[in-house]
Amino acid sequence: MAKVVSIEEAISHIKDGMTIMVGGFLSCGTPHKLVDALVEKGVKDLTLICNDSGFVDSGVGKLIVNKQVKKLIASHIGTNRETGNQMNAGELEVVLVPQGTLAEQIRAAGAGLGGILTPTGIGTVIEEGKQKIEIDGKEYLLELPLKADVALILGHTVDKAGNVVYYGATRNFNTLMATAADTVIVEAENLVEVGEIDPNHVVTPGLFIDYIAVGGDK
Amino acid sequence: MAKVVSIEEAISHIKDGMTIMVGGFLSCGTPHKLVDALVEKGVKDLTLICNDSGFVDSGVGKLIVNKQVKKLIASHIGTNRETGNQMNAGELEVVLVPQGTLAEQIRAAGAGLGGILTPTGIGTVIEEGKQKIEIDGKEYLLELPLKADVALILGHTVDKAGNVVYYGATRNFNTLMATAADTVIVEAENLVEVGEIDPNHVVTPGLFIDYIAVGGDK
Amino acid sequence: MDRDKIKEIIAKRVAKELKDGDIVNLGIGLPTMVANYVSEDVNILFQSENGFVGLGPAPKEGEEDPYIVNAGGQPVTILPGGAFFDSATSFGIIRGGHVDVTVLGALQVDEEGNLANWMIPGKLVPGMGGAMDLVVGAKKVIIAMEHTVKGNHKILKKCTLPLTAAKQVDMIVTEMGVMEVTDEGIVLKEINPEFTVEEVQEATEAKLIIADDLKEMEV
Amino acid sequence: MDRDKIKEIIAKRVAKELKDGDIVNLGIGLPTMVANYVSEDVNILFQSENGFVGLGPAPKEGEEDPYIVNAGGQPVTILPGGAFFDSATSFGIIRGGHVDVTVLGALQVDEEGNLANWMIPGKLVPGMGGAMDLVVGAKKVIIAMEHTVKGNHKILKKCTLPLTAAKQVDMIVTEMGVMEVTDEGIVLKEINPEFTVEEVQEATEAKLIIADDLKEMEV
Repeated sequence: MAKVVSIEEAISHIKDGMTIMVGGFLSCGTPHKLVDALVEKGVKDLTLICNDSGFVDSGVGKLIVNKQVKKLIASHIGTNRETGNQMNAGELEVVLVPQGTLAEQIRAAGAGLGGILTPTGIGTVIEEGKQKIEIDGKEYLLELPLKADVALILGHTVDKAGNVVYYGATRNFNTLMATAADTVIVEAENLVEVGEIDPNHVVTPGLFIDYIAVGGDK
Repeated sequence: MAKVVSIEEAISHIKDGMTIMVGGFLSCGTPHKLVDALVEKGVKDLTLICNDSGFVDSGVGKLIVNKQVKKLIASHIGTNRETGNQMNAGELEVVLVPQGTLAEQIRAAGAGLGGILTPTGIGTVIEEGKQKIEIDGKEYLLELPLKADVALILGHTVDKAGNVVYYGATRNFNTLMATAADTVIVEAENLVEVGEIDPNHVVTPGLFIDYIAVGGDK
Repeated sequence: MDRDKIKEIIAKRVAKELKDGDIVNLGIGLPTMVANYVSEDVNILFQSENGFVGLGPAPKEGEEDPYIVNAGGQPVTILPGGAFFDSATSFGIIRGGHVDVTVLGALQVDEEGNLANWMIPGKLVPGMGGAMDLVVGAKKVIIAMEHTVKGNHKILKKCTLPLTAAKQVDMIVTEMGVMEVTDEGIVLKEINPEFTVEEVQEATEAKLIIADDLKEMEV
Repeated sequence: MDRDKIKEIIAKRVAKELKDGDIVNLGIGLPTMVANYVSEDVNILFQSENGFVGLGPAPKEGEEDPYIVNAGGQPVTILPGGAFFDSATSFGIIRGGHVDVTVLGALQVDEEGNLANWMIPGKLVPGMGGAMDLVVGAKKVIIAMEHTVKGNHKILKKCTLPLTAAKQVDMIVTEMGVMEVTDEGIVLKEINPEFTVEEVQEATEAKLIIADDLKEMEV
């Protein structure tokens, strides 16, 4: 069950060499306080699963700049020149994944599916090394689940049972990552008492959350 | 774009021999006015996709009793003795599907996936006729998407743009079926103006809805 | 023992298996009774596969909400901190391993951990509902049932009815005792003092392994 | 023509392809400009793949909300009737065929309808973002781009760069004209009166099929 902790205690669960997922889309919906604390702590050799690699001065991009990431799985790296530089220098392994496929892979891990068939990537380099399956005369790629040791997500309003409500375009990968990691940490912009969130409005049920770290500010 | 119509006009889109999906779980979350109108109209030879076959006197069970269904795809038929009777008499074809698989098959159709791999049903009769795929030493069944011509769903609060908010345990298959049919009809218990639903609270975006039929009462 | 007493013994003993913080799904019938015997200092989050977590007790008469019902269609309540969701999310929770314990009834269970509880060919075909997903997905599968049915064995060497799932059962709780399914077979861990080991074996088709530290079942 | 004028011509012409009630996803850059030229009596629902539908115009200065941004990270607004959702839902909408039209730029497009717009090996590897899903999932794929780049062809017999998707492009709109991709090849349907058919062909590596009813491009 969800436990309210400090930002520091929350990120103490992230160790060198772990695979982490971080929510956000070009830094919108990224749990910035958790990421900043991780940068400060300097945990290294991380495998990072994220929609994109953010910016050199914002979001997960800081982890790249600080050379804490050895492998990145993302759909877009064009907004952070350091990602490309490290990739070209052979310092950072980058796996580019179509955004919709990345979403389904994370969802599949959280939902106990062994994989999903997508038409996305057929006829492109994305096919390489993957099983192709034909259904009713149409080809699909078999894409496998993506799990993590720890997921860091951002919640707009979070109750002490871990139920999360999001705001605006911040949901993106947060809802999915909340289901697909052994340990899930939500940075709560607003922490409220149990019972304050209408059960009809909950987007991520508290059962998925292990730690609630109080953030605040945008 | 969604259009507000009468119950009668809404069901005029359902013709003999069509495949229809109807939301609800033991009649909870079933669009009763739409189903009752369909019973009255007597459209026949339907393929019905639903969680269960309801009760003889409530929900989709009435369609069974009225012999309008030639094929049923569902996870449970134990609450409607007429379903078993017609099945045993060879009058009704019944395909039983594990509930979680049914949910994913409908979701897959709506999300453009060619199928999903599930561990559910491995080692049981559910395997029959299906492709088995081994991932990391574990066996999965490849389950294919399920689409319909028309989906009938129940919404608690619906705005005139078709955005739907649900109440209580009525979501069940409604959210999924809304994505997986050529024509989607929502029975609105409460119809409100555009702008009255907070975009952060919308569960089914209006883009999925073709017709809004005004219901009322539980 | 009368059947109400039998059910009470089983439900009480299963309740002791639930640990603070567990997410639990209870099947229809006897398993539902387990909720009544959970100790007050143990905080359990009950999941209802029709679409919510935070399942509370039945409402007072007159306060039923037709839209807040359990997977058996019975009026229930939702506790503060609960959440409603759709069937894809509900079974994502179940299949994804987010449910700690599921408690289900059985027609048959065998020494390999196979379970049959969804149909009797030619007689009763209610369908599997969510049972196949629950048994495959939950971290721990507990079968809660009467040890025999009309004098016939239910705990078998090999199930004869169509399976719900293969090799997924972890524990069997009956009015006679508590059994664990292991790679070696079914181990009798606790016995109801009203029965002898011989009586339990006689009521069981599978050959029981008697635990070295066989305990008295807390009833 | 200066580049602003070129972009305006392209965006204006693409806007005419959008029909009342369409659900449309516009790529970053030139495609985003299309929204500015949609006729007021045509009601379009714009989808933003980062997580909402009902994308409205940029907010007034000082009214930006950092949490309401488009897929390029620029502040935007959400119109009444819009809805926020997560990336699985967003790409379910896209992949599931619920988007009527997507408008994207291209590095290369060819006569089979292949598209390359996500990387130049050894030079530029921004990643595909949502483009691969959009091109595969949208009912109609319109490429909106300048006809050539630094005098080099972009409309080819066969793409040489890594593909975004195979055989998915339906229409190409440039400052020179409007082309449809058919099983027979690329058909020039409309031409900008500032150019001759010969000039358009010269700027195009693929052999153009000139429509019998070649029209003047409305610019």
